[in-house]
Amino acid sequence: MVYGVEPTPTAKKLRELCYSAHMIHSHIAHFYALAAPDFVMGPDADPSVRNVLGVIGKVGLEIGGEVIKHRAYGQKIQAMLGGKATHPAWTKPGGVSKGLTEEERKEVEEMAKSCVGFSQFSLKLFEDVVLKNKAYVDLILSDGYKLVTNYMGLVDENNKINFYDGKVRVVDTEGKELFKYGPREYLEYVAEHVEPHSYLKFPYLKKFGWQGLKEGPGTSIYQAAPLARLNASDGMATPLAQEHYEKFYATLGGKPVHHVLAAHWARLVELLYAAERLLELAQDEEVTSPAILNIPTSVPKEGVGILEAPRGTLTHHYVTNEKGIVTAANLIVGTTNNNAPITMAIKKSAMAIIKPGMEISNGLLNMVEMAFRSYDPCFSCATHAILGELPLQVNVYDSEGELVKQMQRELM
Amino acid sequence: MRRFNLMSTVLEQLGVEKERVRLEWVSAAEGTVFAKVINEFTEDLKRLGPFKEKSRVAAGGEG
Amino acid sequence: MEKTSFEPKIIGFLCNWCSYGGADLAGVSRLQYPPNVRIVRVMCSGRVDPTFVFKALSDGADGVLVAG
Amino acid sequence: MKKITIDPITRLEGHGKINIFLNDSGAVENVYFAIPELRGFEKFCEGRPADQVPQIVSRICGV
Amino acid sequence: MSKLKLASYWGAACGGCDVAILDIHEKIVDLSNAADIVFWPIAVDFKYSDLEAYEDGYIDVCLFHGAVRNSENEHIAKLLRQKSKVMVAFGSCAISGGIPGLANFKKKDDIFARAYFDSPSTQNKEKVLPVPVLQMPEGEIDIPEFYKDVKCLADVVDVEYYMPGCPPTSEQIWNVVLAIVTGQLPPAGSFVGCEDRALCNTCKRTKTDKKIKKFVRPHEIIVDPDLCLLEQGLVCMGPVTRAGCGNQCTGANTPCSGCYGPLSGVVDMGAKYISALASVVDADSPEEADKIISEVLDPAGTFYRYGLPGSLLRRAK
Repeated sequence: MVYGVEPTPTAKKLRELCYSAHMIHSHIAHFYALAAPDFVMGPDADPSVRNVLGVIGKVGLEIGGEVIKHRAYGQKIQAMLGGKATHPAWTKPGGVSKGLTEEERKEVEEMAKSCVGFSQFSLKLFEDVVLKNKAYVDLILSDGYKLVTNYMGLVDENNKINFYDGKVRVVDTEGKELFKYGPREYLEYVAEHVEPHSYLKFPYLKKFGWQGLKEGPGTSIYQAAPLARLNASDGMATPLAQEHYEKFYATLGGKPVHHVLAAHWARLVELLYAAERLLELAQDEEVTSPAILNIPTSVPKEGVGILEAPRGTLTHHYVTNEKGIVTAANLIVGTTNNNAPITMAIKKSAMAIIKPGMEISNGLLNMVEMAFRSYDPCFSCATHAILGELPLQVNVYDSEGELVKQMQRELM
Repeated sequence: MRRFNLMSTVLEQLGVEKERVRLEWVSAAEGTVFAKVINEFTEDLKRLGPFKEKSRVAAGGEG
Repeated sequence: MEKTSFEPKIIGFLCNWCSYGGADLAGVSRLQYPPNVRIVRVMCSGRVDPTFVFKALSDGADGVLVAG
Repeated sequence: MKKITIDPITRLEGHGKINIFLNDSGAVENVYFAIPELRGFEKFCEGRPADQVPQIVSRICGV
Repeated sequence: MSKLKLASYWGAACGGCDVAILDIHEKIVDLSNAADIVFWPIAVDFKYSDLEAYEDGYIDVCLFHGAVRNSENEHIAKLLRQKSKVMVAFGSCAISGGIPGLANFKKKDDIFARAYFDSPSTQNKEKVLPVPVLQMPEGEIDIPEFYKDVKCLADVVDVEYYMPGCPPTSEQIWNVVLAIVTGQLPPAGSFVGCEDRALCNTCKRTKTDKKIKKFVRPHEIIVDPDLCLLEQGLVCMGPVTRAGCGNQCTGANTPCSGCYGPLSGVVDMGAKYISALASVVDADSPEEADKIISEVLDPAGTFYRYGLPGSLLRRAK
C-alpha cells in the first residue's frame, strides 16, 4: 500500500494476467450461474429449476461443460500463480512471490485462446437467446428497467476501459465527461451518505451534493460495474471487444445506455476484453522473467489505490505508521457504488411490474429481483462495511502525486 | 523468558493488562519473598478489578 | 468503583524445586499472605505453556503467577 | 398498507432484502432495499501490518 | 432411496466458500444427480419462507459457512439446525470466526463510528446510524442487530462436523461430498476434509536447524523456493496448523497464515504458536531474544488471523 516501490514490469504483467483470469471466472460465473437462469429458464420459471443446474439441463451438457471448463480455466490460472484460486496469497509490496515458467506460460496461452473463443460464443448465445427474443428485448428497453444516472469507470490514457490501472472517468446522463480523477483525489469527487434502514452507505458525486434517490439530468447518483464502464469509456483496448462495443451501442441507440438489464450484454463484452487481454499478456515474453520483486526500502505512510473489480470501482485508502502498521483505512468498494442505483432500479421495476389487482406471484417478485441481479451485486463486499473486493493491484500515490507503490489485490 | 515476553505482547493486544500475568523467581529458601509477591500481586489485582466481567462474556455477543 | 469486597483469584504455577518450596516455607513459617492464590505445582516453570496461562484467564482467574 | 418482503434476495453474493409496500388499491407505494450485514473491515484493518492487509481484505469478497 | 437434500448458507462470509463449492467444476453435475439442493442463496431461489415451511429434519446435510455476526445469522443458523439432520461448520469463519472474527479486536461502537462517522468520504453531520427497527411512513422495517462480538457457529447451535479452510479446497470438498452421499462420514464431532497432522508434515521444503536470528516480512526478502519458510525468518504458522490444504500458500512462496486452524490437541492456536516461535529464536542473551521477538509485528492478529472468536480469550477487551 504505501511502500515506495514500483513492482517489476514482470510482476505488474503477472498481476494483470492473474486479474484478467479472475475477471473471466467472475463474469462467467455471474452470467451463467446468476443471470442466465432468468433468461434461459424464464423469469417466472419454477424456482426449483431457475438456477444454474436448470440452465445446464436446458442448454445441454455439452455447452454446460464448456461453461464449466472456461470458468475453471480462470480459476486454474489464478491458482497457478497465487497458490489458490480464491484468496491467492501471492502478491506482496514490490511484486509477487512466484513467477511463471515457460511451460506454464504456454498452458496459459492455450487456455486464453480457448477463452477468447468461448467469450465470442457467449456473445452469440446472448444474441440468440435474448436479442432474438422480442419479449426480452422489450423488457430490456422498457421504462421499468431504465435508470438515468451518471456513470463511472477506470480508463487508460485513450479513455479505453482498463480494469487495472488508469484514471477514474465520470460521465453525465448525456455521456459527456464530467471529470477524470486520480486515486489520491477521490475525496474531492465522491462522498457517502448514511441511511438508518441499511448497513450499506450510499455514495454520490460530491459536487452535486446528496439529493436523495433522484434520477435524471443533474442527479448526484452514479453507477459503476460493466454497463457503467462501457458508458464511461470511449471503447475497448482489444479489437474483438471493440467490435462488440460498437455493436452494443448501435443496437441500443447510442451512448449512454440507461437500460439496467443491458448490463448483462456489457458484461459479456468485458469478458471478451479480459480474454483477449489475457492472451496478449500470455504471449508477452516478459511474463516469464524471474525478476518478480523489487524489495521496498522506504518507510511506508499513506496511499490510495483504485481499480475495477468485476462489480465496480474499488477505492482503498490506507494510512500506516512508520512500521507499516495500518492506522486508518477507508474503502469504497464495487457494489457500494451501486447501492443507490440498485435501490432505485428495484423500486422502478416494482412499480412497473406490480399493478393493482394482480396476484403477487413468485415470478413477479423474481422480475423485481432481476433489476438488482443485473448489477451482479456483492453485498458481502459492499458491507465490509466498507470496502469491497480487494484490488489485484492498487497504485498508491503520495500527497505530491508521485507513485509511491502498487499494491496487489487478491482476487476478488 | 522469550516466550513470556511474546506472550505478554499477545495478551496486551487482547486487552489483558500486563500486570495480570507475572513471572517471578523464588527459590525454595525464600518463603518471605513468596509471601511478598502474593501480597503485592493481590493488591495490584484488587486495583485492576475483576478480569472477566470487564472484558468478555462467555459466549457473549448480543447487543 | 467499588473494589473493597473484590477478592481476586490468582492461579500460581510454581516450580516444584524452587518457588513451590518457597511457598511451602512461607506456610511452614506461618508468614501472612492473602488466600487468593490457588497453586498448581509443575516440575519446572519451563513446563508452563502459554496455553496454561490463557486457559486460567479464560476460566475465571483474575491474575496468573508463573514462578521459577 | 400491505408489506411484501423478499428475503433473502438470491443469486447474488451476500445478503439483501426488499420490502415492498402496497397501498390500499394494490399499487406500489414505496420500496425499501436493505443490506442487513456489516463486518467492519475498515476498523479491524487498524493494527494489522500493511503487507498483510491484501490477504485480509481479500476476505471481503471471495467470489 | 430418495435423493439426499442439501443446503448451503452463509453467515458473515465472503462467498469464497460458495465459489470453492462451484470449483468442483464438472462434478457439480454429479452432485446434482446425487442430491437436491433445497436452499443455497447464492445460486438457488429458495427464500427463508421456503426454509420455514420445511419439516424439521427435512435437510440431510447443511453446509454452513460464515461467522455469526448479527441476529439474522444466528436466527437462520438455528432455523437450519432445526431443519437439518447434520450440520457442518464449513470453513474457517463458521468454525472459529475467520477473518471477520478479527473484529473482536475492536468494539462495536468503534466499528460503527469508523464506518458511519469518521471515514473521510462519509458525510453524516446528523450522525445517522443504521437501526434495527424503523418506523417508516408506510410501515415498519427492520434489519438485524449487529452483535458486540463475532461468534462461531458452534456457539449458537450444535455442530456435527467441522470442515476447515479459507476456503476449504475443492478437492477436499469433493471428498467430503462423496463421504456424505455414500454415508461414510466419520463419528460426529470430527474434523473432515483435512488431515490429522501439522502442515509442516506435508511441506516439501528442506528443513534443517530452526535457528532464527531475524524475523522478516514477506516483501523484505526474495524467498528461496526450496527452504523452510520459518527458517528463512518468515512467520509461518505451519508448525501448529492442520494439514490438508495441499500446501497452496507455501507452494506459492508465501508463509502459512493458519487458515486450516489448529492441530487436534491444540487448545489455543495463538498460545501454542507463542511456544513454537519462541523456541526457534536463536539468541545469545535475553536482550537479543527480546529484540528478535519484537520484530514479530501484530502477533495476536497474526496468530489468531482466522480464530479469535474461537480462541480461549475470544476477544480483546
